[in-house]
Amino acid sequence: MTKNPKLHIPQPTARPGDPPDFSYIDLSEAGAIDRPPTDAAVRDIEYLATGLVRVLDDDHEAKGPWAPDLDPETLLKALEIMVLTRAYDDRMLRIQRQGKISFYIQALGEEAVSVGPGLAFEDGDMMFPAYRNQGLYILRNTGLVDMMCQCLSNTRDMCKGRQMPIFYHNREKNVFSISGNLTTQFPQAVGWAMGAAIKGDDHIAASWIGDGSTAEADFHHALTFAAVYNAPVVLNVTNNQWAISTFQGFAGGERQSFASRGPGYGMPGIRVDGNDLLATYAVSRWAAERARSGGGPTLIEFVTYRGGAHSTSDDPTRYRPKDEWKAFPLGDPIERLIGHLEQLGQWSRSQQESLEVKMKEKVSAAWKEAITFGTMTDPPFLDVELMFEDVFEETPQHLKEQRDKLLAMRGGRS
Amino acid sequence: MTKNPKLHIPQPTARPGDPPDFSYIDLSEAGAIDRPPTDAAVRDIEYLATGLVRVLDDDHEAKGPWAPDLDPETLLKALEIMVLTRAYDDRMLRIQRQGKISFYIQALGEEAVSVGPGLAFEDGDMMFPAYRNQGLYILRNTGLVDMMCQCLSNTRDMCKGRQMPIFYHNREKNVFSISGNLTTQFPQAVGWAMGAAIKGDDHIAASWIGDGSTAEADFHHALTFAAVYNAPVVLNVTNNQWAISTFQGFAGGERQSFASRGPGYGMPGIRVDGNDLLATYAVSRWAAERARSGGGPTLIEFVTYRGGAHSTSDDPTRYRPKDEWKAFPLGDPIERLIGHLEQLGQWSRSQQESLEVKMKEKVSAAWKEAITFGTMTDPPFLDVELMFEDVFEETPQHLKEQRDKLLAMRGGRS
Amino acid sequence: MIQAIRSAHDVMMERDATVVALGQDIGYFGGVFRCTEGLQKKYGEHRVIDAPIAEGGIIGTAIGMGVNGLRPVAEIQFADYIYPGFDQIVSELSRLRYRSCGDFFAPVTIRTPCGGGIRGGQTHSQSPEGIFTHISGVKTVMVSNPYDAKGLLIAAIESNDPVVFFEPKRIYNGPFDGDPDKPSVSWASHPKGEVPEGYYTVPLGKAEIIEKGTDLTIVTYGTIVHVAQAAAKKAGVDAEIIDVRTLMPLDVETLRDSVNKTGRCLVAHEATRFCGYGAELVASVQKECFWHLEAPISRVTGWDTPYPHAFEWQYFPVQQRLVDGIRKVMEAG
Amino acid sequence: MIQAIRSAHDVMMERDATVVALGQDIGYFGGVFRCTEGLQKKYGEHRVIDAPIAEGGIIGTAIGMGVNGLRPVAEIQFADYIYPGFDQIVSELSRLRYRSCGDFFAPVTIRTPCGGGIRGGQTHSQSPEGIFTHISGVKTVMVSNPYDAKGLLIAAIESNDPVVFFEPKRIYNGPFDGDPDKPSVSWASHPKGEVPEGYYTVPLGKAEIIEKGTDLTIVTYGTIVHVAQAAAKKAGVDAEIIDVRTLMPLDVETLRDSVNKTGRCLVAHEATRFCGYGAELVASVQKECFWHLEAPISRVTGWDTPYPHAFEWQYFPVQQRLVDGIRKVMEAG
Ligand SMILES: Cc1ncc(C[n+]2csc(CCOP(=O)(O)OP(=O)(O)O)c2C)c(N)n1
Ligand SMILES: Cc1ncc(C[n+]2csc(CCOP(=O)(O)OP(=O)(O)O)c2C)c(N)n1
Ligand SMILES: [Mg+2]
Ligand SMILES: [Mg+2]
Repeated sequence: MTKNPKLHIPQPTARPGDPPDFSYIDLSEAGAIDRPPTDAAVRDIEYLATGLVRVLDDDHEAKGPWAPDLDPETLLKALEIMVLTRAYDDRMLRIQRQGKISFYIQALGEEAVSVGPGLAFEDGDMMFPAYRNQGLYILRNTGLVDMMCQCLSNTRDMCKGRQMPIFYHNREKNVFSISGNLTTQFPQAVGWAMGAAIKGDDHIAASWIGDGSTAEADFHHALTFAAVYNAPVVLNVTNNQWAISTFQGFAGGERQSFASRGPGYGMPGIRVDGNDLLATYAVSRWAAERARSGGGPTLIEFVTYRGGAHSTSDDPTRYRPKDEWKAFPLGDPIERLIGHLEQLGQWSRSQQESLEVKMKEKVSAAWKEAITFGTMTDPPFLDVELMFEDVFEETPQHLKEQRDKLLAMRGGRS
Repeated sequence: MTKNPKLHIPQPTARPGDPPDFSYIDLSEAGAIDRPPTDAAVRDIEYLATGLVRVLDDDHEAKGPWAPDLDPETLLKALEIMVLTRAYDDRMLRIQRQGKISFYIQALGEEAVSVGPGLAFEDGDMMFPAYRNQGLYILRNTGLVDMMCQCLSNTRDMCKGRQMPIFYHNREKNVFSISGNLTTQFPQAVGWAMGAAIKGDDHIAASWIGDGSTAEADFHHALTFAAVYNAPVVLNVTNNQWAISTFQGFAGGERQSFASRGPGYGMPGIRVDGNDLLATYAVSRWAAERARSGGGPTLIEFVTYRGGAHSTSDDPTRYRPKDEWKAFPLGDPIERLIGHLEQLGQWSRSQQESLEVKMKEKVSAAWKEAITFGTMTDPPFLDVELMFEDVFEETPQHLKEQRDKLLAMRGGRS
Repeated sequence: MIQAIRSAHDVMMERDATVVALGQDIGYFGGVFRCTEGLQKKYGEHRVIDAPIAEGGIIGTAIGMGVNGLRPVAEIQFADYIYPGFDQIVSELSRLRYRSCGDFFAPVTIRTPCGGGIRGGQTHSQSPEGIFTHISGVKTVMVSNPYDAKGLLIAAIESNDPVVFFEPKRIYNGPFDGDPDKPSVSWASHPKGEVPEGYYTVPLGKAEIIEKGTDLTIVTYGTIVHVAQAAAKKAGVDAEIIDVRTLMPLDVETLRDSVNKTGRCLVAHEATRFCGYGAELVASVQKECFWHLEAPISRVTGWDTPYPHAFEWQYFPVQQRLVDGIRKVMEAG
Repeated sequence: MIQAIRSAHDVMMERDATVVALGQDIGYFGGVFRCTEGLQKKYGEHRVIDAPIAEGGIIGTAIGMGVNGLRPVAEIQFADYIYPGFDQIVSELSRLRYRSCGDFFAPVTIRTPCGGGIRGGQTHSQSPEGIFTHISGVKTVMVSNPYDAKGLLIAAIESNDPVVFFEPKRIYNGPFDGDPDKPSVSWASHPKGEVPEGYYTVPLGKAEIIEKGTDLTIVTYGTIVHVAQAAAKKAGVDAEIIDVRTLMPLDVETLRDSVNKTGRCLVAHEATRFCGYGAELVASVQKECFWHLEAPISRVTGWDTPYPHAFEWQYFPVQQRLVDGIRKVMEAG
């Protein structure tokens, strides 16, 4: 602590050219953190906010009280979804580089933050994801073709060309529409959960935001309302160490874990290894049970690392070491789950290879199908009239007139 | 904890007709809470956020490590300011009831939350008060006449008739302009403190908001920015148990102390007896020292009770027991300080009586002077042209035209 | 008007179990203007919900409730305090249907008292309707009387579109003709003060011709409707007075027909002038009626300053200013 | 234009030690549009400050800094993300001088990239200037070229009034004439692309006549200035084109003189139409120039929908729409 009250400017431990340094991340041994009953009092479980819940140890064994009771089929399903997510990301990234879509955001390295929690909820529970939770859509059976068509703004686009790539939604499967405005989904999830409680049904809600997004007002709104009304909601913070160019210290992460905000507001906060599928599942399951049984909200911090650029508009080599991800102490979530399945005798490298090939083929097949519905440059194109629909339930007169004006200028319906 | 995830609605312990019940307030014995060094690490002093720092015990003796080193003259000065504040409030309240001012807000029962902290700061430190901190203006020598003229919107009004009563400011004495919009001053104080750090000077800032106001976004902005930049600022929450008709549970106070938010963000949180002048001073002094020496921000929760109505527009008998204040376990801050001074042999009831008479006379004299500058109904009146000034530094053309139009309609300059 | 608003809640909460109300002090206390008095007792704490003092949180959670099939009616205690909820209104509430192609939407009604005339100073007197009417995806209403207030509020609650619903607090307890020196009158004697007990609606998107006339058209809404009526009388003109009621979408037809007939138009509102809603009224009318206009369209509005406590009646578009405005429009050309 | 904006910062930070910049990613990284590149290196981390992702916190703390004698220049990464800071802008920044009679004020400049044309969809394309121009107490600027950008930004930073400063991101790297199919051009060949190195100002509150003409007046600002120039050429009219530059306060005189001369007026902007800034332009011009108008004033604007990703060029007021607008104004009457 400096003796001069000069402005403190948070400093990441490494900049381009420096060796990566993750010494600032407090680790716990796998299995070391107690698992309290889901109805434990908040004051008795504050240790969860600063420890790091981990299940998989360095030998890929599941350890300790948080080790979930997941059968191998479920683990294999989780692996498949994570591999598919990565294959999808990889392909879409290349497609963006080829100029066929305008923008893309990958989830590289964070797959377990969508898939583990996703498995912990029930179908009727409502998910309010952030833009890096494509894994949730995939887990909940959103067709790859549909997702690609969204990114293409083509004639099968669920958003009818209105949204930038990756702003998916899936009403049928209870995955909310992604917003470009950070953190807005957080209080909405709380409101949805309050609504479930008002209606007296058993469903709960969950939402995800990033470390940087915790600074927005809606983080506070969400935690306050969730605490006041004891809303059945699970609030997730994906701490992938970086916002765009600013590291998590610029959201306050230098001083306290993000999970610690929970106890400050009167709800449990749990810090968890975000790259350990078993841990992300186990902690989410705990929070879901707590919420569903009337125990109220939980704040979960997933410690992970953003393996790629922020988005296709970003160049991370300008602000962080190129090889930082490789040095990240919590590794790669897919590799760790493979290791565990191998250790269980349920999986082999060759099975993994063929899974990857299969997932790539699945993605390729989807892409082939998707472009038959048009691309930004190739027909068929979306009907321009769609621009004027859904502003309101019924299109008012002035929008009809604007539509007609546009159509007239273009020489009739497009 | 209910087993059914129905919406929890916070319930105050007593409604009109019920006996007051303050059993929900956790008390500590006077002197019981340790006083750590001002450079203590946040994690080592989390106990400050849930305990209650108290100095004066039931026998009015100063106890324990937080007992401040204040000489009797200072204590007497504090008493005088508190008595004067109450006399001022009392008079202005009556004046409002007579229809001579449009609105008023009293600080009854919370005087020590302005005066104790106020004494802990230096003249060059900047105060960002809420609307119930008139004690700060009085402590910093804002003339009563000036304050009354503000409430009267008369020709000597520092606000030139633009503001409702009680929205004072005092540039010279470094007390900021009060806003009608709750909590906005909190991040402004942080910014001011950041500015001091940037400029490299030694000044610090302090701000006050109410328990209800902690729910606003700006509470979160303030804590986040203060934590990130380690800003030299003291952030005060006056928990007087009530917002307007909603008790502190509607801001989250049922689950956690407001002070506990501090550690959640990575700064000390201190819960303090807000009606114990010695304690409010001591804790503020600690936080001021910490900030000034580079230790960064502190969040302080003053536990007190709103003795009167929210404002002259409010009728608290509709939502809380009439006699609640009498039952408040932390008593009346003025009575407690008198008790202490008596116990020190520095003060007597008769001295107190004559002080009260003197303060009342001071207020009366000020009122007589104030109304010579006009009232809402009696001349002299403010010049209506003032309405168009200070929107910008220089009045732009369109405002000049609007002014001239108004003047022309009224038959020339008023 | 307070009873009318309360009754709209009551009728809708009775008819539709998904209607819930939330806001600061609206529950146990019944609202600082008492618009929800008695409702919590009748419908319970889960349907009439006291909220934390966080307008952004109120709107954000209301959206979530709306997505979950409820019909939230959120009260913002004063329109001056709606800004902390602005992002959720603009970026989320107004855009959700569009961005999800109707798969998700939140039928939230946001009620808020607006306008001056109660010595509220600059933070209890604002009329910010003009910043909502510019936002695509949200409807905006301002009411001028109890009958409309109830009918429009029911229509707003029933609408699957979000509605920002402004209630001029100056006329909560009676019409106000713009003369602050006159004793206040109650709604009892006003034709629109009578409010049927049960369910009825006044459709969104329809202006009302309050008075038929031929000399000029006065286009206004909210409190100023009453001021305009008094001013027209005082000025001795046969004015056609239009109460816009729903500001967005605007009922252009009613305006056009009237101004094409009268050839003269005065636009009046309480909000500040520059870039206010009146600007759109002028722009729309001049577009539709240019060839019929015999004089420039004139605006009488609040000045482009904050609403000052002491100069409330110099700020407010009082009768005399309307009279002057009418004369100007009548004398031109 | 990026270099011009950076240079304005550089010049002012050099001249005045109280000038500080803050915003998301503006420090080490130099801004997502690189407008502050190199400045942190030159002026240090205490003067070019990376900020948390909290627009409300950025504005709120900037106000505090301003009150403490600094001159903060706050960047909001996209204008679409300014709404979480709206309350601090409207209720505080714009009102502080007034409510304290000048005893306190905060000379904050808020820079923010606006407008579409970069496939940003509805959350990276908005032009919300019309909601700021309605707020009393804050000045609003939108720039159309590098020379003005630097001169106006310096004037804004020097001003003791708060300024919201819009930078159309579509023209950061070169003028854009509204034809998305043409290859993009750089500022190098544009007369206003040349930017003097040192200190100079372009005064706030003054519009500029970009092209002299007699047939009609086109009043516009931002990106559309360039589209209007191309469209006028294409339409073969001798248009007088006015770049408003400072939207509030508006330079009414320049508009009045021009329209009184030409008798015809087209208003154009990229923002949505209803209750947009163009409405005020129409209202002001019709008031000032009514007796000289030979045709209704017409508006060409973005449609009243969110900005759609796929239909960007159907939404944007492209050349053809301006040409049609010009013809309409020319043919009427
Ligand atoms: C309100 C708002 N402000 C700023 C942005 C621009 N922005 C988009 S993503 C981003 C960084 C978010 O970081 P984080 O929350 O950590 O999520 P991550 O990208 O790491 O998943 C920023 C600043 C935005 N989209 N919305
Ligand atoms: C942004 C905003 N929302 C609502 C209000 C209306 N309001 C004024 S005071 C108040 C209660 C504040 O309670 P608290 O913060 O506990 O302060 P106290 O009055 O107890 O001192 C409310 C809701 C306001 N002034 N500003
Ligand atoms: Mg991140
Ligand atoms: Mg309170």
